[in-house]
Amino acid sequence: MSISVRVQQEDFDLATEYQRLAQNKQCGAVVTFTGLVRDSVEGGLRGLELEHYPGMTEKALTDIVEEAQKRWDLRGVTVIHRVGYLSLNEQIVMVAVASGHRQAAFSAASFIMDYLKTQAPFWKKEHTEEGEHWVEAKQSDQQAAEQWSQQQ
Amino acid sequence: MSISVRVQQEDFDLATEYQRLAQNKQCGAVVTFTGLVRDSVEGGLRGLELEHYPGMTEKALTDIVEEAQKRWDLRGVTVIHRVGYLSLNEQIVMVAVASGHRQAAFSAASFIMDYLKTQAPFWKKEHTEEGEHWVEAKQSDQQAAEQWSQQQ
Amino acid sequence: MITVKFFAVLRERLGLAETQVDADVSTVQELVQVLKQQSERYAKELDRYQLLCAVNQNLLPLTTEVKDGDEVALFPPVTGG
Amino acid sequence: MITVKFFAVLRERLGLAETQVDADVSTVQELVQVLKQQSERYAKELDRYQLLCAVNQNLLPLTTEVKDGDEVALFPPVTGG
Repeated sequence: MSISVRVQQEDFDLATEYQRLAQNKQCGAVVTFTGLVRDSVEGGLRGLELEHYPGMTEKALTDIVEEAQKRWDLRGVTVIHRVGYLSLNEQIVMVAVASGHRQAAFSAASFIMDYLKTQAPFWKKEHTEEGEHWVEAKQSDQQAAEQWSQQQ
Repeated sequence: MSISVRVQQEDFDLATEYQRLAQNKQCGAVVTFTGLVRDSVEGGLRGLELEHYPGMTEKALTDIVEEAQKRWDLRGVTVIHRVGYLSLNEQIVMVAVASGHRQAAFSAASFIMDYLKTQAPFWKKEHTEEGEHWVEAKQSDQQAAEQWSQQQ
Repeated sequence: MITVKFFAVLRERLGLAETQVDADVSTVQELVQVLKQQSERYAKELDRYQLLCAVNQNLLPLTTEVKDGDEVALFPPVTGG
Repeated sequence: MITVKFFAVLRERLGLAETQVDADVSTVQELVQVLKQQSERYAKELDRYQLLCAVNQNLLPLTTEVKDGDEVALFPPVTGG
Protein backbone atom coordinates (compact mmCIF):
# COMPACT_ATOMS: atom_id res chain seq x y z
CA MET A 1 0.00 0.00 0.00
CA SER A 2 1.53 3.31 -1.06
CA ILE A 3 0.07 6.52 0.34
CA SER A 4 1.07 9.96 -0.87
CA VAL A 5 -0.51 13.11 0.54
CA ARG A 6 0.66 16.50 -0.70
CA VAL A 7 -0.41 20.07 -0.05
CA GLN A 8 1.32 22.39 -2.47
CA GLN A 9 1.17 25.62 -4.40
CA GLU A 10 2.44 24.02 -7.63
CA ASP A 11 0.27 22.35 -10.20
CA PHE A 12 0.21 18.53 -10.49
CA ASP A 13 0.24 16.15 -13.42
CA LEU A 14 -2.53 13.54 -13.48
CA ALA A 15 -0.61 11.29 -15.89
CA THR A 16 2.44 11.11 -13.60
CA GLU A 17 0.30 10.27 -10.56
CA TYR A 18 -1.72 7.69 -12.49
CA GLN A 19 1.40 5.98 -13.85
CA ARG A 20 2.89 5.71 -10.39
CA LEU A 21 -0.21 3.93 -9.07
CA ALA A 22 -0.75 1.79 -12.19
CA GLN A 23 2.76 0.37 -11.82
CA ASN A 24 1.58 -1.58 -8.78
CA LYS A 25 1.17 -5.07 -10.21
CA GLN A 26 -1.77 -5.86 -7.95
CA CYS A 27 -4.11 -3.08 -8.94
CA GLY A 28 -6.47 -3.86 -11.77
CA ALA A 29 -8.47 -0.67 -11.23
CA VAL A 30 -7.46 2.98 -10.89
CA VAL A 31 -10.00 5.75 -10.25
CA THR A 32 -9.00 9.40 -10.33
CA PHE A 33 -10.92 12.51 -9.39
CA THR A 34 -9.79 15.98 -10.41
CA GLY A 35 -11.43 19.23 -9.32
CA LEU A 36 -10.93 22.40 -11.36
CA VAL A 37 -11.59 26.12 -10.80
CA ARG A 38 -14.81 26.82 -12.66
CA ASP A 39 -17.00 29.85 -12.94
CA SER A 40 -20.25 29.52 -11.06
CA VAL A 41 -23.57 30.30 -12.73
CA GLU A 42 -23.38 34.01 -11.90
CA GLY A 43 -20.17 34.43 -13.87
CA GLY A 44 -17.32 36.81 -13.39
CA LEU A 45 -14.98 34.50 -11.45
CA ARG A 46 -11.31 35.30 -11.93
CA GLY A 47 -9.77 32.87 -9.52
CA LEU A 48 -9.72 31.33 -6.08
CA GLU A 49 -7.55 31.88 -3.08
CA LEU A 50 -7.06 28.73 -1.07
CA GLU A 51 -6.19 29.16 2.59
CA HIS A 52 -5.30 26.17 4.74
CA TYR A 53 -4.07 25.27 8.21
CA PRO A 54 -0.44 24.24 7.71
CA GLY A 55 0.41 21.16 9.72
CA MET A 56 -3.16 20.11 10.31
CA THR A 57 -3.94 19.85 6.59
CA GLU A 58 -1.56 16.99 5.83
CA LYS A 59 -2.63 15.23 9.02
CA ALA A 60 -6.35 15.56 8.20
CA LEU A 61 -5.81 14.23 4.68
CA THR A 62 -3.73 11.32 5.96
CA ASP A 63 -6.43 10.48 8.53
CA ILE A 64 -9.05 10.43 5.77
CA VAL A 65 -6.91 8.14 3.59
CA GLU A 66 -6.28 5.80 6.53
CA GLU A 67 -10.01 5.61 7.21
CA ALA A 68 -10.56 4.70 3.53
CA GLN A 69 -7.91 1.99 3.82
CA LYS A 70 -9.75 0.45 6.75
CA ARG A 71 -12.97 0.29 4.77
CA TRP A 72 -11.68 -1.01 1.42
CA ASP A 73 -8.86 -3.19 0.14
CA LEU A 74 -6.67 -0.59 -1.55
CA ARG A 75 -3.24 -0.77 -3.19
CA GLY A 76 -2.38 2.90 -3.39
CA VAL A 77 -3.84 6.33 -2.71
CA THR A 78 -2.59 9.74 -3.79
CA VAL A 79 -4.17 13.00 -2.62
CA ILE A 80 -2.88 16.36 -3.82
CA HIS A 81 -4.51 19.64 -2.81
CA ARG A 82 -3.23 22.96 -4.02
CA VAL A 83 -3.17 26.15 -1.94
CA GLY A 84 -2.60 29.82 -2.72
CA TYR A 85 -4.05 31.69 -5.68
CA LEU A 86 -5.52 29.59 -8.50
CA SER A 87 -6.83 31.11 -11.73
CA LEU A 88 -9.91 30.05 -13.66
CA ASN A 89 -9.49 26.57 -15.21
CA GLU A 90 -6.58 25.59 -12.99
CA GLN A 91 -6.56 22.25 -11.19
CA ILE A 92 -7.38 22.40 -7.45
CA VAL A 93 -7.41 18.87 -6.13
CA MET A 94 -6.68 15.32 -7.21
CA VAL A 95 -7.51 11.99 -5.60
CA ALA A 96 -6.29 8.77 -7.21
CA VAL A 97 -7.07 5.33 -5.81
CA ALA A 98 -5.73 1.98 -7.00
CA SER A 99 -7.32 -1.31 -6.01
CA GLY A 100 -7.80 -4.87 -7.16
CA HIS A 101 -11.50 -4.16 -7.67
CA ARG A 102 -13.28 -1.32 -9.38
CA GLN A 103 -16.00 -0.88 -6.77
CA ALA A 104 -13.44 -0.43 -3.98
CA ALA A 105 -11.57 2.13 -6.09
CA PHE A 106 -14.75 4.09 -6.92
CA SER A 107 -16.07 4.01 -3.35
CA ALA A 108 -12.78 5.00 -1.75
CA ALA A 109 -12.17 7.91 -4.14
CA SER A 110 -15.68 9.20 -3.60
CA PHE A 111 -15.40 8.74 0.19
CA ILE A 112 -12.08 10.61 0.32
CA MET A 113 -13.52 13.56 -1.61
CA ASP A 114 -16.66 13.71 0.56
CA TYR A 115 -14.59 13.71 3.74
CA LEU A 116 -12.02 16.13 2.38
CA LYS A 117 -14.85 18.58 1.62
CA THR A 118 -16.07 18.58 5.22
CA GLN A 119 -13.04 17.63 7.36
CA ALA A 120 -9.86 19.02 5.81
CA PRO A 121 -8.97 22.59 6.82
CA PHE A 122 -9.13 24.40 3.46
CA TRP A 123 -11.10 27.56 2.78
CA LYS A 124 -11.85 29.09 -0.60
CA LYS A 125 -12.15 32.77 -1.33
CA GLU A 126 -13.56 33.69 -4.71
CA HIS A 127 -12.08 36.61 -6.61
CA THR A 128 -14.72 37.92 -8.99
CA GLU A 129 -15.02 41.00 -11.16
CA GLU A 130 -17.10 42.61 -8.40
CA GLY A 131 -14.82 41.79 -5.49
CA GLU A 132 -13.80 39.01 -3.15
CA HIS A 133 -15.89 36.77 -0.95
CA TRP A 134 -15.43 33.62 1.10
CA VAL A 135 -17.21 30.57 -0.23
CA GLU A 136 -19.91 29.21 2.07
CA ALA A 137 -20.01 25.52 2.97
CA LYS A 138 -22.67 23.54 1.18
CA GLN A 139 -25.28 21.55 3.05
CA SER A 140 -25.08 18.93 0.29
CA ASP A 141 -21.39 18.30 1.09
CA GLN A 142 -22.24 17.76 4.74
CA GLN A 143 -24.95 15.29 3.79
CA ALA A 144 -22.64 13.43 1.41
CA ALA A 145 -20.10 12.90 4.20
CA GLU A 146 -22.79 11.86 6.68
CA GLN A 147 -24.02 9.10 4.40
CA TRP A 148 -20.72 7.29 4.80
CA SER A 149 -20.94 7.25 8.59
CA GLN A 150 -24.41 5.70 8.37
CA GLN A 151 -22.95 2.97 6.15
CA GLN A 152 -20.20 2.12 8.60
CA MET B 1 -21.85 17.55 -24.18
CA SER B 2 -19.07 15.69 -25.97
CA ILE B 3 -19.29 11.91 -26.27
CA SER B 4 -16.48 9.77 -27.58
CA VAL B 5 -16.75 5.98 -27.75
CA ARG B 6 -13.89 3.96 -29.19
CA VAL B 7 -13.18 0.26 -29.57
CA GLN B 8 -9.63 -0.26 -30.66
CA GLN B 9 -6.60 -2.53 -30.63
CA GLU B 10 -4.19 0.33 -29.83
CA ASP B 11 -3.37 1.55 -26.37
CA PHE B 12 -4.81 4.85 -25.09
CA ASP B 13 -3.34 7.75 -23.16
CA LEU B 14 -5.22 8.78 -20.02
CA ALA B 15 -3.61 12.24 -19.94
CA THR B 16 -4.75 13.06 -23.50
CA GLU B 17 -8.31 11.96 -22.77
CA TYR B 18 -8.39 13.84 -19.46
CA GLN B 19 -7.07 17.04 -21.03
CA ARG B 20 -9.70 16.94 -23.75
CA LEU B 21 -12.49 16.73 -21.16
CA ALA B 22 -10.93 19.21 -18.73
CA GLN B 23 -10.84 21.85 -21.47
CA ASN B 24 -14.61 22.13 -21.24
CA LYS B 25 -15.03 25.33 -19.24
CA GLN B 26 -18.15 24.08 -17.50
CA CYS B 27 -16.78 20.96 -15.89
CA GLY B 28 -15.43 21.39 -12.40
CA ALA B 29 -15.06 17.65 -11.84
CA VAL B 30 -13.47 14.89 -13.91
CA VAL B 31 -13.56 11.23 -12.82
CA THR B 32 -11.60 8.59 -14.69
CA PHE B 33 -11.61 4.82 -14.36
CA THR B 34 -8.90 2.64 -15.87
CA GLY B 35 -8.87 -1.15 -15.89
CA LEU B 36 -5.61 -3.05 -16.33
CA VAL B 37 -4.66 -6.66 -17.10
CA ARG B 38 -3.69 -8.14 -13.72
CA ASP B 39 -2.76 -11.59 -12.61
CA SER B 40 -5.47 -13.30 -10.57
CA VAL B 41 -4.63 -14.89 -7.23
CA GLU B 42 -3.66 -18.20 -8.83
CA GLY B 43 -0.87 -16.57 -10.83
CA GLY B 44 0.57 -17.52 -14.15
CA LEU B 45 -1.42 -15.10 -16.31
CA ARG B 46 0.41 -14.04 -19.47
CA GLY B 47 -2.26 -12.01 -21.13
CA LEU B 48 -5.85 -11.67 -22.25
CA GLU B 49 -7.52 -12.06 -25.59
CA LEU B 50 -10.49 -9.73 -25.97
CA GLU B 51 -13.15 -10.76 -28.44
CA HIS B 52 -16.03 -8.45 -29.29
CA TYR B 53 -19.02 -8.14 -31.60
CA PRO B 54 -17.98 -5.53 -34.17
CA GLY B 55 -20.79 -3.11 -34.91
CA MET B 56 -22.78 -3.95 -31.82
CA THR B 57 -19.97 -3.00 -29.43
CA GLU B 58 -19.88 0.70 -30.32
CA LYS B 59 -23.66 0.82 -30.30
CA ALA B 60 -23.91 -0.86 -26.88
CA LEU B 61 -21.33 1.54 -25.38
CA THR B 62 -23.09 4.55 -26.90
CA ASP B 63 -26.43 3.36 -25.48
CA ILE B 64 -24.86 3.04 -22.02
CA VAL B 65 -23.39 6.56 -22.23
CA GLU B 66 -26.72 7.99 -23.38
CA GLU B 67 -28.47 6.32 -20.47
CA ALA B 68 -25.91 7.92 -18.12
CA GLN B 69 -26.56 11.30 -19.74
CA LYS B 70 -30.27 10.97 -19.01
CA ARG B 71 -29.58 10.27 -15.35
CA TRP B 72 -26.93 12.90 -14.59
CA ASP B 73 -25.98 16.35 -15.80
CA LEU B 74 -22.76 15.58 -17.67
CA ARG B 75 -20.44 17.71 -19.81
CA GLY B 76 -18.41 15.01 -21.49
CA VAL B 77 -17.92 11.26 -21.54
CA THR B 78 -15.14 9.20 -23.12
CA VAL B 79 -15.18 5.40 -23.22
CA ILE B 80 -12.32 3.44 -24.76
CA HIS B 81 -12.23 -0.37 -24.76
CA ARG B 82 -9.36 -2.28 -26.28
CA VAL B 83 -9.74 -5.58 -28.16
CA GLY B 84 -7.30 -8.24 -29.36
CA TYR B 85 -4.40 -9.61 -27.35
CA LEU B 86 -3.33 -7.64 -24.26
CA SER B 87 -0.29 -8.57 -22.18
CA LEU B 88 -0.03 -8.47 -18.41
CA ASN B 89 -0.11 -4.88 -17.07
CA GLU B 90 -1.56 -3.39 -20.24
CA GLN B 91 -4.56 -1.07 -20.10
CA ILE B 92 -7.90 -2.62 -21.09
CA VAL B 93 -10.58 -0.01 -20.62
CA MET B 94 -11.00 3.63 -19.73
CA VAL B 95 -14.06 5.67 -18.77
CA ALA B 96 -13.74 9.40 -18.19
CA VAL B 97 -16.65 11.60 -17.15
CA ALA B 98 -16.72 15.37 -16.81
CA SER B 99 -19.46 17.19 -14.95
CA GLY B 100 -20.18 20.34 -13.03
CA HIS B 101 -20.52 18.28 -9.85
CA ARG B 102 -18.34 15.57 -8.38
CA GLN B 103 -21.17 13.26 -7.35
CA ALA B 104 -22.60 13.19 -10.87
CA ALA B 105 -19.15 12.44 -12.29
CA PHE B 106 -18.51 9.63 -9.78
CA SER B 107 -21.96 8.08 -10.19
CA ALA B 108 -21.94 8.22 -13.98
CA ALA B 109 -18.44 6.70 -14.30
CA SER B 110 -19.37 3.90 -11.90
CA PHE B 111 -22.71 3.32 -13.68
CA ILE B 112 -21.05 3.14 -17.10
CA MET B 113 -18.52 0.56 -15.87
CA ASP B 114 -21.23 -1.56 -14.19
CA TYR B 115 -23.33 -1.59 -17.35
CA LEU B 116 -20.37 -2.13 -19.64
CA LYS B 117 -19.45 -5.22 -17.60
CA THR B 118 -22.89 -6.80 -18.14
CA GLN B 119 -24.23 -5.28 -21.38
CA ALA B 120 -21.39 -4.63 -23.80
CA PRO B 121 -20.42 -7.59 -26.03
CA PHE B 122 -16.84 -8.23 -24.95
CA TRP B 123 -15.44 -11.60 -23.88
CA LYS B 124 -12.12 -12.26 -22.19
CA LYS B 125 -9.98 -15.33 -22.69
CA GLU B 126 -7.10 -15.73 -20.26
CA HIS B 127 -3.78 -17.03 -21.53
CA THR B 128 -1.94 -18.62 -18.61
CA GLU B 129 1.16 -20.72 -18.29
CA GLU B 130 -1.08 -23.82 -18.19
CA GLY B 131 -3.24 -22.95 -21.17
CA GLU B 132 -6.18 -20.83 -22.25
CA HIS B 133 -9.65 -20.45 -20.80
CA TRP B 134 -12.64 -18.17 -21.18
CA VAL B 135 -13.35 -15.96 -18.19
CA GLU B 136 -16.69 -16.62 -16.53
CA ALA B 137 -19.08 -13.79 -15.77
CA LYS B 138 -19.20 -12.73 -12.14
CA GLN B 139 -22.42 -12.72 -10.19
CA SER B 140 -21.16 -9.60 -8.42
CA ASP B 141 -21.04 -7.70 -11.73
CA GLN B 142 -24.63 -8.66 -12.45
CA GLN B 143 -25.68 -7.47 -9.00
CA ALA B 144 -23.81 -4.19 -9.41
CA ALA B 145 -25.67 -3.43 -12.64
CA GLU B 146 -29.02 -4.42 -11.15
CA GLN B 147 -28.63 -1.95 -8.29
CA TRP B 148 -28.81 0.91 -10.78
CA SER B 149 -32.12 -0.23 -12.22
CA GLN B 150 -33.60 -0.36 -8.72
CA GLN B 151 -32.47 3.24 -8.22
CA GLN B 152 -34.13 4.44 -11.41
CA MET C 1 -33.41 -16.22 -43.79
CA ILE C 2 -32.00 -15.27 -40.38
CA THR C 3 -28.27 -14.68 -39.87
CA VAL C 4 -27.02 -16.25 -36.63
CA LYS C 5 -23.67 -15.25 -35.12
CA PHE C 6 -21.80 -17.03 -32.32
CA PHE C 7 -19.20 -15.51 -30.03
CA ALA C 8 -16.53 -16.44 -27.52
CA VAL C 9 -16.56 -20.00 -26.10
CA LEU C 10 -19.67 -20.80 -28.15
CA ARG C 11 -18.03 -19.79 -31.44
CA GLU C 12 -14.93 -21.71 -30.46
CA ARG C 13 -16.70 -24.94 -29.43
CA LEU C 14 -19.02 -24.89 -32.43
CA GLY C 15 -16.10 -24.13 -34.70
CA LEU C 16 -18.42 -21.66 -36.37
CA ALA C 17 -18.80 -17.89 -36.24
CA GLU C 18 -21.92 -17.49 -38.35
CA THR C 19 -24.68 -19.48 -40.03
CA GLN C 20 -27.93 -18.85 -41.91
CA VAL C 21 -31.19 -20.33 -40.73
CA ASP C 22 -34.15 -20.61 -43.09
CA ALA C 23 -36.99 -21.74 -40.85
CA ASP C 24 -40.36 -20.54 -39.69
CA VAL C 25 -39.54 -19.24 -36.21
CA SER C 26 -41.11 -16.34 -34.37
CA THR C 27 -38.75 -15.90 -31.39
CA VAL C 28 -35.07 -16.38 -30.60
CA GLN C 29 -36.03 -19.28 -28.34
CA GLU C 30 -37.64 -21.07 -31.29
CA LEU C 31 -34.59 -20.34 -33.42
CA VAL C 32 -32.40 -21.98 -30.76
CA GLN C 33 -34.69 -25.04 -30.77
CA VAL C 34 -34.40 -25.33 -34.55
CA LEU C 35 -30.59 -25.21 -34.29
CA LYS C 36 -30.57 -27.85 -31.56
CA GLN C 37 -32.58 -30.17 -33.82
CA GLN C 38 -30.16 -29.60 -36.68
CA SER C 39 -27.14 -31.24 -35.07
CA GLU C 40 -25.89 -32.89 -31.91
CA ARG C 41 -23.13 -30.34 -31.61
CA TYR C 42 -25.65 -27.48 -31.50
CA ALA C 43 -27.80 -29.46 -29.06
CA LYS C 44 -24.84 -29.94 -26.75
CA GLU C 45 -23.19 -26.54 -26.98
CA LEU C 46 -26.32 -24.39 -26.89
CA ASP C 47 -27.34 -26.06 -23.63
CA ARG C 48 -23.98 -25.82 -21.98
CA TYR C 49 -23.94 -22.10 -21.14
CA GLN C 50 -26.27 -19.47 -19.90
CA LEU C 51 -27.24 -18.09 -23.29
CA LEU C 52 -27.57 -14.38 -24.02
CA CYS C 53 -28.77 -12.99 -27.32
CA ALA C 54 -28.72 -9.84 -29.38
CA VAL C 55 -31.27 -9.15 -32.10
CA ASN C 56 -30.05 -6.69 -34.71
CA GLN C 57 -27.24 -5.77 -32.33
CA ASN C 58 -29.42 -5.02 -29.31
CA LEU C 59 -29.08 -7.13 -26.17
CA LEU C 60 -32.57 -8.57 -25.66
CA PRO C 61 -34.28 -11.49 -23.92
CA LEU C 62 -34.53 -14.88 -25.68
CA THR C 63 -38.29 -14.34 -25.91
CA THR C 64 -37.72 -11.49 -28.40
CA GLU C 65 -39.49 -11.85 -31.74
CA VAL C 66 -37.44 -12.39 -34.89
CA LYS C 67 -38.29 -12.16 -38.55
CA ASP C 68 -36.74 -12.82 -41.91
CA GLY C 69 -33.62 -10.70 -42.48
CA ASP C 70 -32.79 -10.25 -38.77
CA GLU C 71 -29.30 -10.69 -37.36
CA VAL C 72 -29.33 -12.78 -34.20
CA ALA C 73 -26.24 -13.31 -32.06
CA LEU C 74 -25.92 -16.02 -29.40
CA PHE C 75 -23.23 -15.85 -26.75
CA PRO C 76 -22.34 -16.54 -23.12
CA PRO C 77 -22.56 -13.73 -20.51
CA VAL C 78 -20.20 -10.88 -21.39
CA THR C 79 -16.93 -10.40 -19.49
CA GLY C 80 -15.39 -7.16 -20.77
CA GLY C 81 -14.21 -4.15 -18.83
CA MET D 1 -1.37 29.33 28.14
CA ILE D 2 -3.45 28.18 25.18
CA THR D 3 -2.54 29.16 21.61
CA VAL D 4 -5.61 30.13 19.58
CA LYS D 5 -5.50 30.32 15.79
CA PHE D 6 -8.10 31.84 13.48
CA PHE D 7 -8.66 31.02 9.82
CA ALA D 8 -10.40 32.28 6.72
CA VAL D 9 -13.16 34.87 7.15
CA LEU D 10 -12.69 34.80 10.92
CA ARG D 11 -8.98 35.59 10.67
CA GLU D 12 -9.74 38.31 8.16
CA ARG D 13 -12.53 39.99 10.15
CA LEU D 14 -10.64 39.80 13.43
CA GLY D 15 -7.51 41.08 11.70
CA LEU D 16 -5.70 38.43 13.71
CA ALA D 17 -4.26 35.00 12.89
CA GLU D 18 -3.20 33.92 16.36
CA THR D 19 -3.44 34.88 20.02
CA GLN D 20 -2.51 33.45 23.42
CA VAL D 21 -5.11 32.92 26.13
CA ASP D 22 -4.12 32.55 29.73
CA ALA D 23 -7.32 31.61 31.50
CA ASP D 24 -8.77 28.81 33.51
CA VAL D 25 -10.92 27.08 30.92
CA SER D 26 -11.70 23.39 30.60
CA THR D 27 -13.37 23.21 27.17
CA VAL D 28 -13.15 25.01 23.82
CA GLN D 29 -16.63 26.42 24.50
CA GLU D 30 -15.36 28.07 27.69
CA LEU D 31 -12.34 29.39 25.79
CA VAL D 32 -14.67 30.99 23.23
CA GLN D 33 -16.66 32.58 26.09
CA VAL D 34 -13.48 34.05 27.57
CA LEU D 35 -12.53 35.54 24.18
CA LYS D 36 -16.01 37.03 23.73
CA GLN D 37 -15.69 38.76 27.09
CA GLN D 38 -12.27 40.14 26.10
CA SER D 39 -13.49 42.40 23.32
CA GLU D 40 -16.53 43.46 21.36
CA ARG D 41 -14.89 42.42 18.14
CA TYR D 42 -14.48 38.84 19.42
CA ALA D 43 -18.04 38.90 20.74
CA LYS D 44 -19.35 39.95 17.36
CA GLU D 45 -17.20 37.83 15.07
CA LEU D 46 -17.26 34.60 17.08
CA ASP D 47 -21.06 34.65 16.99
CA ARG D 48 -21.37 35.45 13.32
CA TYR D 49 -20.46 32.07 11.85
CA GLN D 50 -21.07 28.42 12.53
CA LEU D 51 -17.85 27.80 14.45
CA LEU D 52 -15.71 24.68 13.97
CA CYS D 53 -12.66 23.91 16.04
CA ALA D 54 -9.52 21.85 15.99
CA VAL D 55 -7.65 20.91 19.15
CA ASN D 56 -4.00 20.09 18.55
CA GLN D 57 -4.82 19.87 14.84
CA ASN D 58 -7.69 17.40 15.18
CA LEU D 59 -11.16 18.45 14.10
CA LEU D 60 -13.24 18.03 17.28
CA PRO D 61 -16.51 19.27 18.83
CA LEU D 62 -16.55 22.55 20.77
CA THR D 63 -17.21 20.52 23.91
CA THR D 64 -13.69 19.06 23.70
CA GLU D 65 -11.52 19.54 26.80
CA VAL D 66 -8.48 21.78 26.58
CA LYS D 67 -5.49 22.23 28.83
CA ASP D 68 -2.46 24.45 29.18
CA GLY D 69 -0.17 24.17 26.15
CA ASP D 70 -2.87 23.09 23.70
CA GLU D 71 -3.24 24.58 20.25
CA VAL D 72 -6.86 25.46 19.49
CA ALA D 73 -8.01 26.66 16.07
CA LEU D 74 -11.36 28.35 15.41
CA PHE D 75 -12.76 28.60 11.89
CA PRO D 76 -15.90 28.54 9.74
CA PRO D 77 -16.96 25.31 7.97
CA VAL D 78 -14.29 24.18 5.54
CA THR D 79 -14.74 24.64 1.78
CA GLY D 80 -11.81 22.91 0.11
CA GLY D 81 -11.78 20.31 -2.62
